[in-house]
Amino acid sequence: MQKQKVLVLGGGVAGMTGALEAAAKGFEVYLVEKAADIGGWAYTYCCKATDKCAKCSACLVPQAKMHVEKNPLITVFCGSELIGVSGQSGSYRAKVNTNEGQVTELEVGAIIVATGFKPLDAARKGEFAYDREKNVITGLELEQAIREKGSLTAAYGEVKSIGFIQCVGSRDLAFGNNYCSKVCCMYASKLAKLIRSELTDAELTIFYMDFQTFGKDFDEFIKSAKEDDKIQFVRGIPAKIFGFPYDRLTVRYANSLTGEAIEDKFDLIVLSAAITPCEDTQKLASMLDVETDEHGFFRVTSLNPVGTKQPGVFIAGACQSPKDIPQSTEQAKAAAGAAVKFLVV
Amino acid sequence: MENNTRIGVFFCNCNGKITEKVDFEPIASEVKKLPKVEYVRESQNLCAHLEGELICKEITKNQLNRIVVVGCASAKEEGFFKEVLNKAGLNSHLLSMVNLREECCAVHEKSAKSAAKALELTKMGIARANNLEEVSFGEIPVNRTVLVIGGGLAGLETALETAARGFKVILIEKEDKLGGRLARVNSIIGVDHNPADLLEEKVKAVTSNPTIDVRTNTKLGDLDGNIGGFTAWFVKDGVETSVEVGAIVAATGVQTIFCPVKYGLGIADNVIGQMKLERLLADGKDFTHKRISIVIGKGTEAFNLPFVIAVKNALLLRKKFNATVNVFYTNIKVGGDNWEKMYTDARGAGVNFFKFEDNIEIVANNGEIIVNYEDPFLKGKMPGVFKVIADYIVIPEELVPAEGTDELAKILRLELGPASFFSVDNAHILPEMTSRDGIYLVGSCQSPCFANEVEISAKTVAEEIFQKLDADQVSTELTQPYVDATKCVVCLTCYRCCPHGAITIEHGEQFKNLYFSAAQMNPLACRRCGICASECPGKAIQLPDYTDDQILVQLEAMEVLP
Amino acid sequence: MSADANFQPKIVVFACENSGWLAAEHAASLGLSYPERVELIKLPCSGKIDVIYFMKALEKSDGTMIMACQQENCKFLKGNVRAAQRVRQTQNLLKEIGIEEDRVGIFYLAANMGHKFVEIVQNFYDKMRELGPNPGKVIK
Amino acid sequence: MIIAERKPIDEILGFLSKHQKVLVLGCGGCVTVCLAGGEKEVGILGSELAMARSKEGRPLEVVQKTIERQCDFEYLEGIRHIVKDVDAILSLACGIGIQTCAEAFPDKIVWPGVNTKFLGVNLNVGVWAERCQACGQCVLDKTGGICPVARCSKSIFNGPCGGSQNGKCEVDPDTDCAWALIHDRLARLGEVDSLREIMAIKDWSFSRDGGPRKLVREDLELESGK
Amino acid sequence: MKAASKLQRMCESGNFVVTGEIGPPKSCNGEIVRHHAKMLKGWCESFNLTDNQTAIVRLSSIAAGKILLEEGLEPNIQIVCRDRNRIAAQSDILGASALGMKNVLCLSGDHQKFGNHPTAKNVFDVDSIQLIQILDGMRKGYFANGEQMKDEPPQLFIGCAANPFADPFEFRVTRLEKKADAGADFCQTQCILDMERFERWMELVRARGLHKRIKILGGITPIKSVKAAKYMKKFVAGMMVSDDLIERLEKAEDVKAEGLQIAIEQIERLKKMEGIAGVHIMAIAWEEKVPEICQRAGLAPRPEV
Repeated sequence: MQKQKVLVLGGGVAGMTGALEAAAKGFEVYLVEKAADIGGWAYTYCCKATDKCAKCSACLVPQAKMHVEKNPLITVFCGSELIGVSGQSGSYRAKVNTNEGQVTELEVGAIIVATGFKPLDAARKGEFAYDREKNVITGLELEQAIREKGSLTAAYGEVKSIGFIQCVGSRDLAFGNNYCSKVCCMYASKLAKLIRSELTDAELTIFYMDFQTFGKDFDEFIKSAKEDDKIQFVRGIPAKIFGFPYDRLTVRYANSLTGEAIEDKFDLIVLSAAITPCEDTQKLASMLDVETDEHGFFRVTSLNPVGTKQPGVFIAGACQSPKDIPQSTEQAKAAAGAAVKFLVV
Repeated sequence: MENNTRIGVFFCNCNGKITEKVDFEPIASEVKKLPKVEYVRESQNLCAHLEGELICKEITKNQLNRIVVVGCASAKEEGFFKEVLNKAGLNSHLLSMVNLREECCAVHEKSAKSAAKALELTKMGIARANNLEEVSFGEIPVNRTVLVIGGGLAGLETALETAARGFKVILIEKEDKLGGRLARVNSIIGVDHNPADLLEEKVKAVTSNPTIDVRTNTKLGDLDGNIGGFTAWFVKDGVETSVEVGAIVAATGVQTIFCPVKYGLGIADNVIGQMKLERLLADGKDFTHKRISIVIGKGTEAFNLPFVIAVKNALLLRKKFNATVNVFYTNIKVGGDNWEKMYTDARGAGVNFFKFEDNIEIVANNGEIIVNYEDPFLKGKMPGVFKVIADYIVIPEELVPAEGTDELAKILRLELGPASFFSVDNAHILPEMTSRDGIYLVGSCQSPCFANEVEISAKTVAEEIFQKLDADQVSTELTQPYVDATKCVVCLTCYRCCPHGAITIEHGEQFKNLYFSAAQMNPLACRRCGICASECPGKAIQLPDYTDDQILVQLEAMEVLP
Repeated sequence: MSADANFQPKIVVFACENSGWLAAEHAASLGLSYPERVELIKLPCSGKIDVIYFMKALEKSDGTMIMACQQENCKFLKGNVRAAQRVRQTQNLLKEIGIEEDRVGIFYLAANMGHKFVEIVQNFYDKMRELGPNPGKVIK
Repeated sequence: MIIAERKPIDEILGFLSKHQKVLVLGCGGCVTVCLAGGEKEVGILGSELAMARSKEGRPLEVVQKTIERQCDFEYLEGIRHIVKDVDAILSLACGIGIQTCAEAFPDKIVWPGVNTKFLGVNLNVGVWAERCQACGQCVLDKTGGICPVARCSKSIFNGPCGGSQNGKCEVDPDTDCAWALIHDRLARLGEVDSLREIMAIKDWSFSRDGGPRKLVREDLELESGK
Repeated sequence: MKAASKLQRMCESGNFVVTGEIGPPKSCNGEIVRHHAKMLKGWCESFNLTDNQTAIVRLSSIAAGKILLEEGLEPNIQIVCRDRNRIAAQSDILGASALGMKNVLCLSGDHQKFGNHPTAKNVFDVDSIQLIQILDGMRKGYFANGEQMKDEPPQLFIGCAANPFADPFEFRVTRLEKKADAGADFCQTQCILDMERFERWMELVRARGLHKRIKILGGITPIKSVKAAKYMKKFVAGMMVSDDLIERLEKAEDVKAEGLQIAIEQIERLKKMEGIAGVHIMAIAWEEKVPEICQRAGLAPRPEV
């Protein structure tokens, strides 16, 4: 009997891992990616190792991409989009709008949804002047710049003072985002540590609400960031950023201990923009007839963290909730496993 | 074949990308002079399909048995040429790639120097080709039984998931019954089910499954072998029995340490930890209108589990009993899933949250508990010590690996990582993997985790095992290091150096040395790093595709200039 | 330092295929460049490096190095640690016979660090230029 | 096992200064296991010598060979043809192998490449410790399997001496006090009372002190009675 | 059978015994020994003459003993196993005995590593307990090989050392017992700078009734400086210095006076301790203070026996 095929939506970490896992079990996989190339956000991240590996996992993404490209069982459709699904669990007909403008119909048995996330448009937090000041950037932009240019100085020139602002849109009821994006505290401090290894004298400040770091040795990491790297941790999110004086930035924030208003000058401000669901999540959810949660992420069932109310549709990665690379990988492996199990049994 | 090496050299100009920097003619004419080079060809785009067929033909026509591809060396192309070799009936390991594009053309200008480098790189590749060896496939018989250690939620889930993939499962539990901590809690974060019902359901599913063999009061006493062929010795009531298993999952969980002395408190009914609170709640204790202080942080900072549990119970106490709940915290760690919402819900429901840095003092006074603390936010405006009175105090418990974790680690030959939890193999790749293939971790034994994370873990591990042991015979390319028994002095250096525990010392007449023994690398457990080969003092170990000869001839092919 | 201003050292780079090797490819894709007389030999892991490889490389060249994955990021856990050990061992051997121990080194980087690759190679090259030709080269 | 360590290179270069072609001869026995003179070490030393001599401008041709054991004449016999073409042999075997080699090739200079250190155990990769002094008359029956002759700095039989503290020897804080180990082990085995007896004065004549030793077992000799 | 040395007579009389110590010089200048002898004459029953202490070459203990005899003092010859095999040891005993020396103290000897000839070969043919056995045999008329002496056997009062501050603690008592079994008559302990531990040790000694079989002289060393105390605590193996003692010295205005005071208090305490036969005062490089210590501790004048 010919094996059923698996459709993976999204070519980021979760999608690539899901595809590789299903292919490793001998299933043919269609990987549909909206962008021009697979890799997803994580492919653009920089390595954050200083003298030691910072365990950011960014280096694993090119390796995964290489394996997907090499795998003869995986057919990748880049610049493509799912536009309709018919049939039912076990035998779907998926219509895909490919990059050549054609519509292809794919027959698949199971679908893994791994459409990832969208960073919050930082401009929506008007007070941070993201759309007005070129030196206000997002964490993702910083990652990409360091990866491509090799260093912070190569990307942004002489910088003496850098501020990281956490929770830009996360834990923010004004945006309806009653959740923590989970990964920002870690990546911001890893980036700060990386920058410290390059700029020994720069002032580095992280503005935060609560420090959300988890794991066996992450607290040690933060401790060393504070003590060895002299990174300042300021509890409290700034109120406003001004493009002043010339070419620099003034950040107004309250000293959480004394309550007094402070204004400090910075050369570069890095915003940890919230991880939010992709625009088309809702559309996709109704197409596949699966549920989303109150924040607009895909909902999984209570005791099956990759399953949906559709037995043939599985969820993996940041499209379900904010996740780091290992967590996405892990969930993708589980999702692929569940999909394969569904198709075999 | 050794005397009859016939090398074919295929140049790819990569649609001109290479030839715009390096001319092939002088290289080709040099190369042709080299011994054993029987065929040289240049083409526009070697990795095109048609070219593949052409190479196949040329291999057969010229009886070539070593192929050198001079072009680029990206992984994709290597895979393509290996397939071409296979199609031509050659072993795919008889291929030597010369990476002219990335190593020379893309990074140097056209010059005499870069031309010299290109020639040298080509010569190195040809020298390597001269020493290439075939690698065959092997069918390895494996045992498709999975041993699960620990009968808590993680163990039960893993047993069910692996059994569902057609494995025989042996589940051992050191206590007299299954359940672990699940049997002792009132509610589970992120799970709607009542723990008691959930446990009953899971235990029933496990015990009624004919392929799952549950053994309580049983511990793992010793372990031998490698993935697909472990021998495990169980100890039950002092009696040892052995079984053969193919994979092992440690799901031994955590334990909590309740230590009121750390907070200057003694043992009292109203001084409790979160585990005790769970128990009291499950037993239906009435907290109506009680005043309850909950402290979180201080020594438990590393994990978010205790924070989320504290918030969960604070909300529950507030809602169900209309209790006065004051939570003292250093950081609120509620990242992930919907826990932030739970936190805002708790605030909304009237749970009070107070931040403290270091200064907190808890005093028991005639059945009342007084918490004295300094509020860092108010320090500027309202300095001084605040006093909160409560009927109950819930203090943080330390989360440490389950008792016997270190002993188990020794038996499994795994290293323990930070805080003595099981160390995962390169943490950021996959938290379930260990340094040894065939041994996996599920649940809190590698780091305290939530029920839904346990579910994912169990599924991932079941999937991983299924991938590795999908049939009674596993076919694998025998690219693991091989041992020249005549040189092996069985010194154990490799055995001690192998980070993956993949090496065993085997005995038998087939080993033609003084000891009738030699080190052997298990093809399923070995990850082909070659550490053993470079440590071997007798130079008895060679890693296929990277043998000493293959590497040293490349050096020999280089020219020495004074 | 070097007597001969035109001296172009020859350098043998052993590279772990999970980091140094991929970083070299990344450098190429970024359009960076480095001196010609630098040649790479691929290893499956920096742990495969052997003292004898270094020694044989130095019989032929002016300097040699191993490019390993970042510390604590070895796919095989201990490979880069063993590699560092062997670099030390080789350095001791060189010191014993009066050859600059800096002619062998270990450098850590990740697969996506093309810039770092070039920086390492260039710095090492410059250093070898300063040191001058390796006096221990064996010319047969 | 015999534990050895390569000699300082200067010493070796000194030995070889007047030679143009030498055989670096490894041994596949103990010195391979203790990483001092196996095939790998032969390769490394060969390369190091070649480089050192190139540097001096007096090239040295190095022939490399490793045989099963240098302490057996038969194995040495097998390399006679290689030996005849070299100026000298640099043996990386233990003192026994070096001497056997010299005996096998009476017309060839044989240089020692290693210092033979002691009879010991491999505690970990790269760590060895002395365990036996070959005193000829084993007392391990009385000392819980821990040898006071080899492991006590003073080789005393009724220890521990007054310098034993926290289980360590006064001579070197990294060395365990052998008598503390003996005491603890016998205590663990419930045999500590046996230490209340005074151990008798040792007969050192079985040791080296009785002159070079030789063991003849007539029951095993091929032509006994000869 | 036993030698009638003054030390022996004092030990057997039940009086509180006092012994002292003189370190021979690193030269052949016998006047130095003579000088110390004159200074200390009459304050102690007998004086230990160290045998190449800390493995540093010094004037021989037997030669120094001869000078003491000439000055009218009674020597106690130390003999270590480090430098002599059983032949030399027995020969030296015969020689010392011929010169009129009767007290011998048997020691293992400091390892040569600590001395000024660290590359020397050590002997350790026999250990201290075995040496005691040999001496015990000799006074009974037998050589170590069992051969009977043709002439009068030497008269020997045999001593040994005990270190309550080395490990394993409980076994230290067993070792003393072994020494008593081997034939030792008296024992001098390592200097006591941790009285609490010493008392615990004595408890174990008494529990085994050892104090009835062997005369125990507690070692007393007056401390000159805080630095010396700290050095001993940290670097000297088998030595313990209590924190109280260091603290007391640190607080003192006149450290030297306080050191002497502590030594005197210790002697007072030992006097009252059951099973202690006397004290052995080791005033290293501070010999001139021995008279003052004895005076103030009520040890003078020495009774005649």
